[in-house]
Amino acid sequence: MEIVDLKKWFPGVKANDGVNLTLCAGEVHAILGENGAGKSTLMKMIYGLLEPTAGEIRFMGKTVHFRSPREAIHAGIGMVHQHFMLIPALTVAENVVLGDEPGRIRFDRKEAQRRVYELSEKYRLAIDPSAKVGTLSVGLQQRVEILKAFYRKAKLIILDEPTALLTPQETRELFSIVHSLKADGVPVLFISHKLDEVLEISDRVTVMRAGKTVETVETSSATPQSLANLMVGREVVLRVEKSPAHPGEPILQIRNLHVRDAGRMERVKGVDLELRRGEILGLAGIDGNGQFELADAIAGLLKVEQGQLIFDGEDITRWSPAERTRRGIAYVPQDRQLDGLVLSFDLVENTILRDFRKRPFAKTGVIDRTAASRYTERLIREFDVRPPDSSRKASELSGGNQQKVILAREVSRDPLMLIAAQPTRGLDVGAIEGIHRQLVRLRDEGKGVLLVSLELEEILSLSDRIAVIHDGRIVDIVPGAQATREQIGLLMTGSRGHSEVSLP
Amino acid sequence: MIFSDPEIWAATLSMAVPLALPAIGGTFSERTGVVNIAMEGIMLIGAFFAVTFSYWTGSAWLGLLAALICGGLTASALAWGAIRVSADQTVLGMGINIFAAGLTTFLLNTLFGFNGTPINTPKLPNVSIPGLDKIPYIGVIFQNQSILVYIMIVLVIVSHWFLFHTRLGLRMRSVGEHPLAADTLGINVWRIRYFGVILSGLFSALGGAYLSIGVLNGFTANMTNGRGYIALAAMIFGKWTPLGSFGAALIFGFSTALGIVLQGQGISSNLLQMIPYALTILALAGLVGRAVAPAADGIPYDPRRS
Amino acid sequence: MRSLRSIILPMGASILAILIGGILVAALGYNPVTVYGSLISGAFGTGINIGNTITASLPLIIVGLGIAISFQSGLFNIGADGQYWIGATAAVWFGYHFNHLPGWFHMILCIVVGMIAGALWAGVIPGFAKAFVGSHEVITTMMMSYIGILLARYLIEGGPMQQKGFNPQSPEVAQNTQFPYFTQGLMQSQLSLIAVAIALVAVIVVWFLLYKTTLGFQLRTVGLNQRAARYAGINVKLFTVLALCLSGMFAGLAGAVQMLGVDHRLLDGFSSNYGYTAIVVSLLARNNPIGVIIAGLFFGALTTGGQNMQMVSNVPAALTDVLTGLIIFFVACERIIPQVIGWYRRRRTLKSTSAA
Amino acid sequence: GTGAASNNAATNGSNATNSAGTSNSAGTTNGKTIKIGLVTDIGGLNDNGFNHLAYVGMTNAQHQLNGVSTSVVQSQSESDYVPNLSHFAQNGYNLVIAVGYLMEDAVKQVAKEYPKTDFLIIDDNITGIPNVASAIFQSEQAGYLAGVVAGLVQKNHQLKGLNTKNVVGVIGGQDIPPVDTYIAGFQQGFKKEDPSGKVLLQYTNSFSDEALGSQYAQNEISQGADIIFPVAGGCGIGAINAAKSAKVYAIGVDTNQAYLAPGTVITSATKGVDTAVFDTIKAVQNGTFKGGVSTFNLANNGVGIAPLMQGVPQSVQTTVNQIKQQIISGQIKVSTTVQK
Ligand SMILES: Nc1ncnc2c1ncn2[C@@H]1O[C@H](COP(=O)(O)OP(=O)(O)OP(=O)(O)O)[C@@H](O)[C@H]1O
Ligand SMILES: Nc1ncnc2c1ncn2[C@@H]1O[C@H](COP(=O)(O)OP(=O)(O)OP(=O)(O)O)[C@@H](O)[C@H]1O
Ligand SMILES: [Mg+2]
Ligand SMILES: [Mg+2]
Repeated sequence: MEIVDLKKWFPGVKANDGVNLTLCAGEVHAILGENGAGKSTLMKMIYGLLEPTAGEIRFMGKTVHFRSPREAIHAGIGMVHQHFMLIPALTVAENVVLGDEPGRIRFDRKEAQRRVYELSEKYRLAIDPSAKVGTLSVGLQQRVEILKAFYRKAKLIILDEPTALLTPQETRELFSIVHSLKADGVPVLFISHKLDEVLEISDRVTVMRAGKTVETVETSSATPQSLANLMVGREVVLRVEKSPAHPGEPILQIRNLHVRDAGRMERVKGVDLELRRGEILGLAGIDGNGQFELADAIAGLLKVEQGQLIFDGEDITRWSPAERTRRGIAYVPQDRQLDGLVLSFDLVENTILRDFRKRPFAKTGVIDRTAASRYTERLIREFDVRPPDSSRKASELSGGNQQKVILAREVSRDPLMLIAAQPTRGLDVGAIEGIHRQLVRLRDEGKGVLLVSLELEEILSLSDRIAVIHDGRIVDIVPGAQATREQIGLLMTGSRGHSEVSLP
Repeated sequence: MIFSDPEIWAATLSMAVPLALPAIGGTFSERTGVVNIAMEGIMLIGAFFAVTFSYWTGSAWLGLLAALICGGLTASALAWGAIRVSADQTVLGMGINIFAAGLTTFLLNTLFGFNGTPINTPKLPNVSIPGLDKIPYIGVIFQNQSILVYIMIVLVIVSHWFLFHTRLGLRMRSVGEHPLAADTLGINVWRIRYFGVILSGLFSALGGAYLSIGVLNGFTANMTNGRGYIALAAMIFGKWTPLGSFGAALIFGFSTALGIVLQGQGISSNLLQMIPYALTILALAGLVGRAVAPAADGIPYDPRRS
Repeated sequence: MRSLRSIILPMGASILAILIGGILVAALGYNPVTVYGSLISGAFGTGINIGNTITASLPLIIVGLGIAISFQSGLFNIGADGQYWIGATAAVWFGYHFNHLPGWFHMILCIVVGMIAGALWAGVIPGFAKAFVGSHEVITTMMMSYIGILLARYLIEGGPMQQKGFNPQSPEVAQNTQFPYFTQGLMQSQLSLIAVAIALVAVIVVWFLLYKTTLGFQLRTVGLNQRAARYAGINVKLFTVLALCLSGMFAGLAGAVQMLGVDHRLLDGFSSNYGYTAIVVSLLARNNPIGVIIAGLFFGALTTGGQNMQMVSNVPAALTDVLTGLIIFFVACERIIPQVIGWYRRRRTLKSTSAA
Repeated sequence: GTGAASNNAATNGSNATNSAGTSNSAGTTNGKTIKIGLVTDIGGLNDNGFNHLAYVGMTNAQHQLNGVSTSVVQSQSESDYVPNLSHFAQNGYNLVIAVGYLMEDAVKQVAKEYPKTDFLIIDDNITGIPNVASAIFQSEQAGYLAGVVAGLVQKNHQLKGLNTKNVVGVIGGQDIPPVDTYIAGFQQGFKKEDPSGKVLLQYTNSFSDEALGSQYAQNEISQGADIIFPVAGGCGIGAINAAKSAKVYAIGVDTNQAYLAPGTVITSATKGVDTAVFDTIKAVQNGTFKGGVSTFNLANNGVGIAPLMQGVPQSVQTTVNQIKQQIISGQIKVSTTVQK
């Protein structure tokens, strides 16, 4: 495939403004770039989801104009989408086979489930084909999204941040799939913000900045630092500088907490935990072990079945989410588009989403738009949200920038405690650096930070203490400084002993 | 007791047909993501052209065919506006309803005068299924019902099977839930939506034809009397499934029949006629509970146009 | 630019509808010029006609505001007709029953009672059923609408509100509650300044409420994303009930205003269909209160113009419905115009590039 | 063929819409054209009832009298009455016809404002305004005669296929005076001839829903009724239709509805709204228009019943004629209150 001077202009934004790329057979080609650099836009054009403003795409020697994904699929292109293209009301099997279903007129449900089961066996992405996608955790949904792309034999595969939600083990499995594709001569376009992954899997890396392809380098000749610098256009600090913590009084005490999820499944099964002022407590665990339900329960979005939450000396177990927010609990939810943002609100409305009742944003029930805008402009500057336009709708931002808006809002609320679920999901290295610095700053100001992350690296590099959750219970709590990858990984499987690490 | 009288069940069935058919049609349309509030108008069109062509050709079946064609065409207009133009589906539907009411009345007056269509217009036959009429109680209910009653029952089952057990049905549902996702899998969202909307037009027209050449043979202005809207409610009540829609239509039919049967005891007819509506609310609150619309219902899909 | 577009496009679409309608009308043997002439002059031709248009648009505007609130809160209130009649009934009852109250105070109370009645009719059963059981509001408001109209009918057809010894109708509301007409000359258009003022105030209130207050912010958040609303600390159930209450309140207000300003009593008929037309009004205005004024006037003009068309051009009423339906359909399709232009441009650029 | 269709229209004296649309004046030989405006109530011209009959009367006048031009408008809501009446008055119409008691307030208001215009209101009695004529119809008398026919036929089983239950069914469109007067008379007339018989009474609350009317009729038929008397506009047509399918009998209303189902419709209770309109137009043309209430009844042939169906014994006709005279002479007083 060859891409020549491709452009895509949205009203007011040049998302792609001169992209040049050559993709050889059997190569894994990584695309790197900051949030909003235009990577997803490029992929969508290749996949027929967006029509280019100008430029040319050549595929297998011919110039192609895909007017719909249908045509791209017929040409043999498969894609894993950054924002999942899943239908929550349908089952896993239905989602995977849709568009190429077994059966003639009748839909052969059994056969579909069998095929999907086989596929998941083959790629070792364990999943129940008959489960409704809407009931799955985002991590499992990521697996479905990947299975979809491999269900149809493609001649070119696009992976737009497929690993953002995978465990390290799952990422391994994915990479072995990629390797076998490569062996079959199928080229792969691979997008990730994780530099180590890029270095490991790709043959060449193209770096994008502000809609333009900046440079294509051989992976073998690149280092994390060189790639990061290329992306951001300046020197980036990859490791978080962190002074020792000075933990104080407990800010949050969790006592024997039991929580059921929306589907009435018990997810948190008796958690006892204490978060102190001035510390970052990392909550590590494999996806689906109740960590996000725990976070939701602390924020008040899920009802507590049993147990107690003591926040800053007060029993908040029965408090409404609004009261908790007012009292000083900040929360970065795991699903930014569903919970964290109102996509058709503009950035001003989204930044005051949690504090719209308070001065200066509102006085006696009347919203002060000027004050809110001024505040939003400030956050946009501080957190480097792009494009820096407070009147833009949240839906028009790239995924990473949406996340920045949520973080900016929560961190700047001057909370007593921050619960951050997957705060850097989908962020570029520069942005991650910024976010991490903010978390540490909060800690140093004497706030409590509960970091819930599937990303072991993130937990290890930030946490002062690490609690490991398995099957709704805390397995162990270890000091952050001494913790090792292996140790935590083992604990995450639920075993305290030293047996082999094996994941479900 | 009135419930032991099979008459009321026969009436229930008969009143349910012109609700169930459009409700099932609406299910198809909304399952693909297009709100069809034009069912009232399409029913009127169906009713009118059924009787007109039945009269002109002398064959009720040709009348039925004409109703289907005209209903399908009207639905195509809705589909065009909703799909090609991405216009607001509710506004389009309301426009079609007003248009249809005007058109049918106008044509009625110009072609037949003010008194409805001629009484000697052929109507669809009433039939009793041999064997079925031998069963003691049930037999009376099905005795001498319009053939459309049986056609409806078949359609209910076929529709349910079609929507939930065929490939095209799966695709329709996927398009109504998340058209972008369906699109990324190579499904032609627009084509499927056209299909769903036109199907709903056919069903609505069939419901209209039932009124004009099924139970009766004649057309009077606005003879649908809001059934298209009730059918919309029945479709939601039935949680956007053909079987559910049919069940809801039966409840409406039954409570209307009940309102008829209870009259004559000196209670104000106005109060008695609240029964169907009150019962519906009760049933909805008590039995059915939360109903979730297809996620993309009513939202135009045009990712590549701007 | 954007606002210009939002005026030009519907106008262009209307013109398209008018052209198609004109061909239809001509095919049926009427002179399209006189037909449309009478439509326009009927709506705007004289002071009285303008008065008629405004009078006809006021209930649509006020009900439309209520509908806009429900849509902005993610709810489809299809039963505004019943809420309108319940509001009207309550206002009339209060208006003739308590006739010893001082004038303006009585008038205000009538309006307030109408608003409360409408709010309760939408809020209590549909609102709570939606919030706590999840019953779909399209069904419940529709059913309550039928029940409301039957109830109003019962009250005057032999029920407690029927004026003794008369045809089925309620007594007239007290003289001091009736809005004075604008001027004697415009009397026959039944235009009253108070009604106009109420509608304008209502528009401003709704606009302010939706876009400037925390209440409106919460309503809109609930309307757009319930999960985010919960995250934002908004009591979704409460605001669901509140949204339907507010929506019904404006329908009830419209009923009260219409009774005090125009009808003065409950007449047996109940077929104004304001509830349904107001849905179109609100949607065409993109649920924006300011836009509701324009859309409301547009439909008021269509109504009065349509009646004039019958009287002046002898066009049957049914044909005016055909034209109205066409116009609504094409106004909804306003987006076809930029699409066609875009398509034409693209074709031209394609041609020029292939030529080059 | 369309022969039957036009036949139909002719039976009803209506010539469809075109007549109103195209011919504005059917000749102006004497040089002076009078303009007549008709305002329907919200029922509209397709009500199969008095709005339509008023229109028929007006159309007849246009065709049969020289120098009459007409215009008609259908009101869409209660609020349209005043503007519509005013419009005609303001534009120099000589006579403005308001159909239905719902327009009472509006007529009073507009008539005072336009004292030079003549007004006619149907089914209402406005007094004390010189330029307003009111036409009220004692349709209870027509109903009474229809009831007598039903009673006689029932009691003696004088038509083929009548059962022995002696039940008749009445279907009202709505519980309002123009409907109820018919029904009240019918009940009394029936009871007079067949005291042991039973009259079922139901209201449909619709004037347009044919299917509903049919369903009501079927319900009454299943309760043994074999003569159905619907007073429900288009909804009633459905009831007659159902009677025909069930091979029982029906009695029409407002106008001779025998054409709807020959062999089913025994007779019809008629109400001469068309005549009233026609006569008033004529009076206006002749300059003899007078305000005040005119009552239309059996005595002046303002109401009546249509010729009996073939097969009804002559004795029935004889009795009907006698009773008609007794009503005219005041020997029989017909109440307007419905027995529920
Ligand atoms: N539909 C749209 N309308 C307007 N602007 C858009 C739209 N989609 C994307 N953009 C803009 O285009 C730019 C590129 O977005 P894109 O999603 O391609 O970024 P990305 O490189 O994938 O970022 P990330 O790493 O955060 O996913 C961003 O500035 C974004 O705001
Ligand atoms: N708009 C439509 N209206 C009616 N039937 C349709 C429509 N779209 C698809 N179908 C039916 O759905 C089934 C699948 O259609 P389609 O042609 O899209 O897929 P396919 O050819 O089986 O799959 P593929 O081309 O992806 O391998 C066929 O039975 C087709 O007739
Ligand atoms: Mg992206
Ligand atoms: Mg195919």
